[in-house]
Amino acid sequence: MSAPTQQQSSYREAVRAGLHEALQQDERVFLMGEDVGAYGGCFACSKGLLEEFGPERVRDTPLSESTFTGMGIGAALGGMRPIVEIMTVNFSLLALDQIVNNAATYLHMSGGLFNVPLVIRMATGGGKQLAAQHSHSLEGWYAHIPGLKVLAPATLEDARGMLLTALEDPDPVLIFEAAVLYPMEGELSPVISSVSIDRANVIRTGRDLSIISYGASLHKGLGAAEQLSEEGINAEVIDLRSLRPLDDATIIGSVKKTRRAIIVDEGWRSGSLAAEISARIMEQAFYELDAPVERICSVEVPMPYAAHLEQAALPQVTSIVEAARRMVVRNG
Amino acid sequence: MSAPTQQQSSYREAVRAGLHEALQQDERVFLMGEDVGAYGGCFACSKGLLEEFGPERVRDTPLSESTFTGMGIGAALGGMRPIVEIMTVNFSLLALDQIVNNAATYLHMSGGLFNVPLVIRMATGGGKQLAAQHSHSLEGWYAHIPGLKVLAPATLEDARGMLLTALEDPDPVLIFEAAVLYPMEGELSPVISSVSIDRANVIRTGRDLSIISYGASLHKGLGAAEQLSEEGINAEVIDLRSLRPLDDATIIGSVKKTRRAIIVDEGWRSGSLAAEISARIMEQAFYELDAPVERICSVEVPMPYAAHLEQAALPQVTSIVEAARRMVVRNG
Amino acid sequence: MSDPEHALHLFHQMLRIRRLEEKSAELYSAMKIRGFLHLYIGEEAVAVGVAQALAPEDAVVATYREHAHALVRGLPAKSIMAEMFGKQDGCCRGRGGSMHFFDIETRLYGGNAIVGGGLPVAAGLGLADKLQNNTRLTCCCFGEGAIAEGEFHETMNLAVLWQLPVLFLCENNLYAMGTALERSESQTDLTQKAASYGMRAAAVDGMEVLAVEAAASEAAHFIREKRAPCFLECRTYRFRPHSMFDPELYRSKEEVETWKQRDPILTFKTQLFDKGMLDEARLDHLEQQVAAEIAEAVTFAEASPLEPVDDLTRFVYSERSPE
Amino acid sequence: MSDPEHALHLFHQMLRIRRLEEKSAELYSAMKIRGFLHLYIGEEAVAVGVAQALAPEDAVVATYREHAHALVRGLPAKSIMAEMFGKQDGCCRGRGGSMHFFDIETRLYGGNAIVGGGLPVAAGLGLADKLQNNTRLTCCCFGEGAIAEGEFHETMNLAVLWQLPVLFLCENNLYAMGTALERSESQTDLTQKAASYGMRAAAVDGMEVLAVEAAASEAAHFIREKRAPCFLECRTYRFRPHSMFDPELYRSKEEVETWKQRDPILTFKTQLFDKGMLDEARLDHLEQQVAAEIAEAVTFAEASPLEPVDDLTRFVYSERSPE
Ligand SMILES: Cc1ncc(C[n+]2csc(CCOP(=O)(O)OP(=O)(O)O)c2C)c(N)n1
Ligand SMILES: Cc1ncc(C[n+]2csc(CCOP(=O)(O)OP(=O)(O)O)c2C)c(N)n1
Ligand SMILES: [Mg+2]
Ligand SMILES: [Mg+2]
Repeated sequence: MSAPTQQQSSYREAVRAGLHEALQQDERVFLMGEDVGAYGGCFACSKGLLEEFGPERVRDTPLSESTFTGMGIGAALGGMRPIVEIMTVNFSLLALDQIVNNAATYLHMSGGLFNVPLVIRMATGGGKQLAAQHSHSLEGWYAHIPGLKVLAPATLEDARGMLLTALEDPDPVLIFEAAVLYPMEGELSPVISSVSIDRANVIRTGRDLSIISYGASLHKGLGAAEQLSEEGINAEVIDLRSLRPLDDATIIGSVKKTRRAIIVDEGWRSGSLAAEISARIMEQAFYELDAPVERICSVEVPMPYAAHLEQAALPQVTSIVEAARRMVVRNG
Repeated sequence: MSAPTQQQSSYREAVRAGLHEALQQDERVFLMGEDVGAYGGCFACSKGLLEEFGPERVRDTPLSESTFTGMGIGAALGGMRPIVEIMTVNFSLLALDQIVNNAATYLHMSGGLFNVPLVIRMATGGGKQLAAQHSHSLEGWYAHIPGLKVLAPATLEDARGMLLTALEDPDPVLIFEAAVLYPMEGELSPVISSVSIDRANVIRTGRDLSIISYGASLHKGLGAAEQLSEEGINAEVIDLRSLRPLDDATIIGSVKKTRRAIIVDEGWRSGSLAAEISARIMEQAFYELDAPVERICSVEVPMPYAAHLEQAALPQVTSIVEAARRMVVRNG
Repeated sequence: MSDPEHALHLFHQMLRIRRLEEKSAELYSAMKIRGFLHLYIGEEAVAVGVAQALAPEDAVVATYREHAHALVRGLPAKSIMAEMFGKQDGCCRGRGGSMHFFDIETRLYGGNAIVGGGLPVAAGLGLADKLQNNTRLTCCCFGEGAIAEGEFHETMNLAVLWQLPVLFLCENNLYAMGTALERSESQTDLTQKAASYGMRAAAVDGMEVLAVEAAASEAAHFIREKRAPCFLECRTYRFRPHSMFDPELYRSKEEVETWKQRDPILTFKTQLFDKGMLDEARLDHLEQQVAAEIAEAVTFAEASPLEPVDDLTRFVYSERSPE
Repeated sequence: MSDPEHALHLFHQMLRIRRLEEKSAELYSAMKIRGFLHLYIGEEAVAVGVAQALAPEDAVVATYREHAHALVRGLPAKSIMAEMFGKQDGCCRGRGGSMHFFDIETRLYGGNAIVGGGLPVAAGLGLADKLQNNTRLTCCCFGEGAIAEGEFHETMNLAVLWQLPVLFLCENNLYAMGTALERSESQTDLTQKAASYGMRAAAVDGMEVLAVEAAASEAAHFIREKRAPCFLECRTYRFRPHSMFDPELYRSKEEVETWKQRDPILTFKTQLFDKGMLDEARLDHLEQQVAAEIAEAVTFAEASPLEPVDDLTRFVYSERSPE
């Protein structure tokens, strides 16, 4: 009888609930970024928070990505628990020096003296016809950097809880919210708490192949699994949740069982996170594979504006389904 | 009787010879970056060029990576053939927005109207005890970006010729010079010309396994092959040369022949270029493999200063040799 | 305003922008235009005034709020509309959309949607002109929000240090999305900021097309004469939300209404009427002319085919061989 | 210079820095120290003067040229030397090296080797202090070369806008590697640059330890009183190459020699002798004391073990649980 207590929410509201809880829980937490305050957040994730917590704790910044991100590092070193919001991953390129050369290195360079408990949130991904400067999925890049943790909530529970998890972490954590998911509706537990990020989630169990994904693409993987089940192909679907570290145990465990894997990742194919996962499967489950691992990624073009071109560039349910059929037929 | 005409040179001198030739060949070419002029280049690659070509064509810039890189884009659009030097890849993070959001997108966003004939050179890699903010190998990151071409000269001939090739290209080309290679001595042809970048080079042929590498790591791969040959293991060694696009034909051709591959890449393992190559081998040569592909990459730590720690973090000949032995023994 | 023909030309240009944008908003609601759409409504005097100071061979680097600049520089409304429809006959074959117009003929180098991202590019175009001894200039448009970015600082310094022929046109509409100028800058007199680099700097009422024209002409003259950069701040206001997604929580309706009293088109119309340069009949005629132009653009955009999906991967790298 | 004890203290501190660095250069040639080594020789009056204005609880964010700041703030020479030797007893267990000293006790937050990279971090420390109502300040050291970086601009603006208690200490030694100030800045009066953000700004002769002390104290007093930032430019010169690799093609021997006439240690020594505060015997004693300290540091560094290779991957992520 716990179902009735679940509440209806959007992914956006889940993010907002996490922010609200974080600000309420800990005096040291503050939110800083462009238009997080008076505007209510460029994706409306922080609407109302300025009014409730005031301008000291919900800080609108000028357009200065490098500096306000670096200030998050400094504030974290100085005893605070800052949440820095960068509107989208595209603009984070302006702050990359601070993230890679400072946030990720301080602990190691200092021989363990200074940790940086900083949380950076940003929206990622395409699908909204925002063209070549607003549609990148670069979270895979960040997952390359030792010293960072990289989270990608694909569910409402994670959208809310991962922020709290990140704030408990002594080291820098980046959270990538998929922009297309903000309007997604679903159920949310009334108990607000951090979530364990130790394990990837097997969202759907299956025996014929493993569809490994995260973020917005996960939902395409689920759609494909649904369609495949009608054809008698039984796909397991894994939500990675954490992109760094990756949960090898869950990934490899699943692939050893199903003997086939498709990785769905909105990043461009070459040098994608999907490549990393494919390489790990190669290294850890080569002898158990019945077919080569496939990757469904974005086509390697700067994202075009026109809807038909953009959709052609992004991973789609049909391409996942086709890849799955190919794999299963060939080695069935 | 062509050997006597070869001339002795260092990798550094080869780079300088390329720059000299480029400036001499084409009025539109100019070199721009920090300390390329009066200082002679932070790695002395442009020594004497200011004196010969004057301050208009050998332009010292202030410490403004983002802007002088973006100015390279603008100057290329305006009819020039700029060579932008960023001292090292570590500082290129400050210019990443211009490279990824502008240089790589202009042609596509504009529907083919505006190409950006820009060359950006930078030094990369560790091994000089320069610690966590000066030792990254991020060329693999750049190889992820459609719209860019990414070159990594490992030989004297390429160090000189690739610059000229890049200048002939209508699109942005990034050249990564391995900092540890600058003092490397060797022979250089007296004929200065661009080099084809269509193919990776099989530097050494072999039948037992393929060692695939580029840049500074290539020389470790060659060292390992040497050692392995004494043990009767016959390794093929491939110099990738171009990291984007990758020459799949040469890579896959070699692996189909040797049925085993080790990729050596100084980038951090997770999300490395090595992962991409492993994934491609998985996709294109799975059924020909006798053993899972192995990766020898940098240990996932910000680079430590102390020599023994740094060397432990970097790929080494011994680890390549051990991996090769494992592979060949297991599946010999 | 001694020349009636020229005055009417200015009026006509502003009207074209206004009507094109009103139509765009409508088409956005009708889901013909998608993605982000940033309207220039209220700021028309800036683009029109500045354009008068530019020569055909000059270049423009603009932001995502660039419809007006594109139109007034001569990019056909058809081309613009088809681009926003994502069609093959759009100026960028549908790949750019509202934020990324490009054009070779009018030397429009974007449509840049990274705030501040166009400044270094414009300085580079200026450098190319300088190195080639061209006498043309580059006009670089950006909002006052861009001034907080590091690239503004780096570019100002280099433009003065290297004496680059660039007109830095700051379209100060007082807000960067929801952030008011005084909440983002410790020094809100932007001309003083520019002047601190040794850049010649001036500010002008951006709601007065004649004032903008005069100031821009003076700046352009200076740049051409001295082969040195100039900063021009146009003080203006956007009447519409930042983009089509903005709930406008950060400013009051009253504030917007007050500014609307200064509508650059209405006030200029009144002046023209007062001076007898315009009457209802001529206005009607102009409106019809503009309406026809835009209707034609919409028809054209509707009729234009989509780029074939097979061509998705074109223009990642150049097709032509290096010249 | 009324207090002889204090004057001698200043002298002693400068001497410690000078001798430590001379020794470091020697050890670099002997290949005991590797990587980059940037010496502060010639600039000692800056670090020593400024340190007098700082309280123990204040923080320092410095550059790769930070030996002097670390030493004068209280990081033991042993710890510094062992770090440069890459040994386990170094302040960062050998992971940082010459460019990256860190220390909890003296609140030294690097040792940052990205030019300009420390400025936002320092502003963030200031923000943390402000939000926690601490009365301490953060001293942020950077070379004049950093002023061209976008982060300088962004940080100046935010520090003033948010009134952060940070002392921005610009160590202007006239060169950024081989680039002379006038070849990199359109405005070479750096105080004017800082002032353009509404920041209180002053410049001082960085070769005069007493002048630096006075100016820094005034600045620190202002920051503590007003809880607002301050910019202090110390005009100085480095006598040595930029790093151990620099062939110094960009400046003349004569220029260097002229500046050496103003050696902050020699001139201060002369003053002390003139005032009768120092004589050969005391000087000898001081030199011996410093020599002993440094010899001990070298012995310590030599004897210190290497960090075990098995510990390579420690400190990528924290080991302690979140408090
Ligand atoms: C680097 C970067 N950061 C953030 C954004 C998101 N963004 C788009 S427009 C805008 C406001 C810019 O304001 P302003 O420069 O004043 O121009 P205006 O829109 O008022 O014309 C912001 C924050 C962006 N596009 N680029
Ligand atoms: C972002 C960045 N660009 C370039 C470098 C290479 N570099 C190291 S020190 C230096 C000169 C800095 O000069 P300045 O700030 O005046 O400090 P100084 O060395 O004179 O103390 C340069 C260019 C760097 N470390 N970081
Ligand atoms: Mg604005
Ligand atoms: Mg300097």
